[in-house]
Amino acid sequence: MSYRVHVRVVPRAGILDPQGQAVEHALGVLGFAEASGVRVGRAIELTVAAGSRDEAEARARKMCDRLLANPVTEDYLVEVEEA
Amino acid sequence: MSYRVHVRVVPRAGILDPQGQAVEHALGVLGFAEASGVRVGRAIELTVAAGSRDEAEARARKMCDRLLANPVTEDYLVEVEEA
Amino acid sequence: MVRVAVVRFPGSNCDEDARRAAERAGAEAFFVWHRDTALGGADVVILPGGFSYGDYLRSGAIARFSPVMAAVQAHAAAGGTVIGICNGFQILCEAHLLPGALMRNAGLRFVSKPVDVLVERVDTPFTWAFDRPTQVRLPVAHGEGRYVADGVTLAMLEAEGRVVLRYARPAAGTEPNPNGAERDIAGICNAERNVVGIMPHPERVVDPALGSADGLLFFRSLAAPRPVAGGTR
Amino acid sequence: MSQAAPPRAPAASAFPGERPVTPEVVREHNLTEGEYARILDLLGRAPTLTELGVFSALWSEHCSYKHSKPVLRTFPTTGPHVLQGPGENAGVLALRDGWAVAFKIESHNHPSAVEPYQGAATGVGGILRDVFTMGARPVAVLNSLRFGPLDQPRNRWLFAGVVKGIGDYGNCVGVPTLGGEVGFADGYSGNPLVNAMCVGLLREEQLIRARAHGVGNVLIAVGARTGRDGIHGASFASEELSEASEARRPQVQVGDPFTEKLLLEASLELIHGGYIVAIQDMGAAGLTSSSAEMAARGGVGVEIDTAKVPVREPGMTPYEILLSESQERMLVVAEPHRVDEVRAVCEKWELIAAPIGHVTDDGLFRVLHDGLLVCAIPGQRLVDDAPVYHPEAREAEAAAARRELVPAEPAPHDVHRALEILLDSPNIASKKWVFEQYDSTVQAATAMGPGSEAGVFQVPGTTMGVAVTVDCNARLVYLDPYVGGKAAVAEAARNLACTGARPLGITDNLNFGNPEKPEVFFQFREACRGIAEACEAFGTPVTGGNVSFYNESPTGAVYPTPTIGMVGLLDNVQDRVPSHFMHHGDEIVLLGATRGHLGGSAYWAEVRKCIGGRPAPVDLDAERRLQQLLVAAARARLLRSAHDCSEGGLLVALAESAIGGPYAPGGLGVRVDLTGYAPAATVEALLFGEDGARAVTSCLASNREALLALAVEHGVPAFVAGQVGPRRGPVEVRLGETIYGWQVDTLRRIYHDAIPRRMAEALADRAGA
Ligand SMILES: Nc1ncnc2c1ncn2[C@@H]1O[C@H](COP(=O)(O)OP(=O)(O)O)[C@@H](O)[C@H]1O
Ligand SMILES: [Mg+2]
Repeated sequence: MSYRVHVRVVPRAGILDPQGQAVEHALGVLGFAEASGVRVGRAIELTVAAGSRDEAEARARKMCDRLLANPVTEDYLVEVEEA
Repeated sequence: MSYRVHVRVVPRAGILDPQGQAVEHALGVLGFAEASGVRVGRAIELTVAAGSRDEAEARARKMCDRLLANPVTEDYLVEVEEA
Repeated sequence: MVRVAVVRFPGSNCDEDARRAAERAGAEAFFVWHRDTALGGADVVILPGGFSYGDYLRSGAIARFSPVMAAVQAHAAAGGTVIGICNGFQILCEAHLLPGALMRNAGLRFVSKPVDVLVERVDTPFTWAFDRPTQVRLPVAHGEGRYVADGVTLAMLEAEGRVVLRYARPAAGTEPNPNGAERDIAGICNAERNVVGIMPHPERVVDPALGSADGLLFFRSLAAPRPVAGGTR
Repeated sequence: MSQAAPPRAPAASAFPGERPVTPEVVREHNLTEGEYARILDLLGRAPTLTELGVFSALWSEHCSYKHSKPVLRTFPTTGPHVLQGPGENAGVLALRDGWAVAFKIESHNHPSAVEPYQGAATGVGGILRDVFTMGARPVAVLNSLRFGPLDQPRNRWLFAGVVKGIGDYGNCVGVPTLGGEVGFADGYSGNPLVNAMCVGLLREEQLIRARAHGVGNVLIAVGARTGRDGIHGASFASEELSEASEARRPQVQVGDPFTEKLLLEASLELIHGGYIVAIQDMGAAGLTSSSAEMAARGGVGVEIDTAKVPVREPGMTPYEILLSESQERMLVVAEPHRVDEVRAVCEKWELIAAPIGHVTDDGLFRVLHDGLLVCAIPGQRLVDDAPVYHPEAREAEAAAARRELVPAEPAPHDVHRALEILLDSPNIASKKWVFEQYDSTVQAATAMGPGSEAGVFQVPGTTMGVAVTVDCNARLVYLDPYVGGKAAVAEAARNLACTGARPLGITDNLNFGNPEKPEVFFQFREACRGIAEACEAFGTPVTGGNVSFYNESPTGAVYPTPTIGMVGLLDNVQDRVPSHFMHHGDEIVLLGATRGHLGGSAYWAEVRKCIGGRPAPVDLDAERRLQQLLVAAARARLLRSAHDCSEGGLLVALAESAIGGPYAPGGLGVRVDLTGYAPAATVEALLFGEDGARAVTSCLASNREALLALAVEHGVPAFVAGQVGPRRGPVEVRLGETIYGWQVDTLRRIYHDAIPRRMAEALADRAGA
């Protein structure tokens, strides 16, 4: 079986996110006053061959811990869907 | 009402994604042979004040069209959750 | 003669500059390929600047797993000197040989310019040729140089005197903190003081004929024997 | 073209599923009926779609120079120091002691208009490859940019994206940006210009040429896989939309500077190690032009199997593989017994190397796909028999009329304000916002970086310095193409000479509108005439360049912009002369004669809102004498600073000299008395006129007499105007009884804030685009 995995890596709360601030400011300038609390991170999509959905998720988390996210500054979130 | 919106912006299919290639290669080296089709993009989280879930999504899409995504090279995906 | 190994990762682009600077300072310098597993009997290892693996994902995140890094870890663990410059500093943080992380510049743009930095600690192998804390002007050229760490780590770095290089305070005629680094940190060392990482590029200013040799003492430090305790501190 | 009966090319078959070649399809490929007839004659049969694609690529303006060739032939291209003139990937000039420079400029205007970041980034990638395929290591890049005014969000977005694209690419590869220029004018709003120049160093014996030879030698594709990037969209524009056609939509080319860096190191290792006989970048028209041109230059044929080309996407047709413009790819020719060594070198640098064909003796450009012959064209004629046109050239009345214009409203005579307006104009203001995004010190050889008259780098291990600049005042070319062309070469040479460097040669990027319009072709022909004369006079041959036509948009054609990239030599890099005043108390000496030509000046344009008048005539003899004086004075170490006097005139040159370099701890004051300097000229003309052949210099008081004597020797007028004042002091200019005064740090702030102030909201600008 293979699964499509969506990983979101975002700067940990409390860590300055100048990119998020800049985007929020720009949205304001463009008249999107309703937008707030903007954070900008990375989105990573990948296909994972695994025996089960849980296994796919477990492997993806391993990938995040080892490479995809920086434990010092970032949090991550993994979503799995049947490919 | 306010909603937490998750936006994923990824390079459009067919468009070269050097970053995705590099990450896929690195995952292979780290023994994650089961990973393939890696694409790397941006994840943007924001809170949107809106009257309804649909309105929040509609506004978020406008933000993507105007600012968050590059219409020439990127596709985006919007998810809305109650904040 | 002190033997200096300069590690070449795919995408390194200050490797040659670092090698030349080390030789100018009187060391014997040579390259080590990222796939090598030994350091050729080096006394000092330099991880040079550049864009290892394109700096894709995060600066240094992929290079950290290169085969040679096991040897670098071992060298550091055995007390050997390891220097990271710019991308090298980023790799050392990703490899957890140094605490904290280097994040996107606060200005969100790549910044290439000379900055004024204070060499605050002269008790590291990369700075002991300065006999006292000294302000120098060094080029920076990076997009991800904003040093970040949690409060506890920052307090520890300060308490243990591990902030080796600090951007000068804003003042007329000085070029200050270019990237929003916390506490104006431009370079740090580990608790044992044998692993040092800095963002600026001393290897680019070692030739008076080109206008400045402000960077030469860093490499003289590497080439010179460790001063006797109680000496230049 | 030859009158001989056309050799009948062997029959080639259509690729399964391929559209038949109809007159409509021919038109979609931008081939005229005449050109198609030429193809029929050349083949002696109808072409396959694949062949049609090959012709349309190689006979495009970009590859064939069909409108510009006859004019380009008038350029001087020879000289004792020319190792390689036009016709190769880059020109090569000898320096000294066996060292040589390879350099070339290239435009990426249209891609940058669609996708500024990737368009500019891939432009840098292409020009780097042109240089390292000559066997030279790239040691400097420059860029010349033009946009519409910064008060429009779209222009700000293009400007920000282009600069970031150039920076991210060059920074990653590790080549310092040593200079460039940026200009802003209405004419560029619909059509920005992005020209990138690269300079490389090599030992003379390392020079390699892109000529396939040796029947049986192997063609090897090295580097990135081939995708559908940038394939000529026309070929399926009229296909009814199906999933298949949608999947074949041409894609924006994306640059991968990391792969470029590996390709650079691998290519130099292959060349210097003697593993290969030829190498060429798969740039415009990709595999087609690289293979066809290498074959034609070598007078041989080639056979390629497109099924062997590593691809990024499944189901690519020979047509797509031949015409793809995927970046970071090289075509290498090697002797059969060296293929494994080539593979090994590429493997070390983590690059793919795939044999895809070989050199043949039948002179044919032959393409198979899994054994099916889809293309068979007489190679030499494919390249050499491209059509050549001699378009009509006629100046538009409106253009001639512009030269008669003078400012409408009366002169404000507010000199004080006028200088501030000029320093705040993005055309003149500091470009720090731009060049701080470019690594200018990597490779540790930078002696003078951006923010100086020209970039200067040291040749490693020698005392030599090489100076580089790009320049073009397009407003002058717009008003008088012939004079403007001369002026562009003169300014570039002056910029180099100010640093102490002797000009050696140029590369040019000719950015014009549609050459089929007589008024545009007139601009082109006349500008080239001016460039040729100036190069002749200065002994600086044209070693190569690039022509970019059709720079038009609904808002009209761009200003004719023949950008001049020039390279010069300093025998001793330590003789280089700074561009700004250095020391309080130094004497300020004005070199050259001021007559006060205001036609086409920045003052008229920015302050008096008049783009018109006759540009100052260019006195090539006076220019040459000034250049020689500056070089001699630098050698004798008589100068403390030298600043070219061009846009904005004398007052702006004085102000820029006082404001100081981008990282000076503040400006220096100035006290000058210009009474009796140019009595014939009005105040405006004296302070803001843009006569050429002038420089603002400073010297140690004790060197003044020696400098003046040297000036006399060279027949260059010199005027001792006053002294450099204290740090952060006042700038005072006396004219008879009047004294004009400013605070230098006020001027410095205006000069440095002009662009950042306008770019403050850059991020939001995409939306306005
Ligand atoms: N696009 C650019 N990239 C790098 N440097 C630039 C760019 N534009 C301008 N500069 C630098 O800014 C300085 C001023 O440019 P310019 O006004 O064109 O000088 P000049 O008129 O003497 O040619 C020069 O040192 C030039 O190299
Ligand atoms: Mg200029």
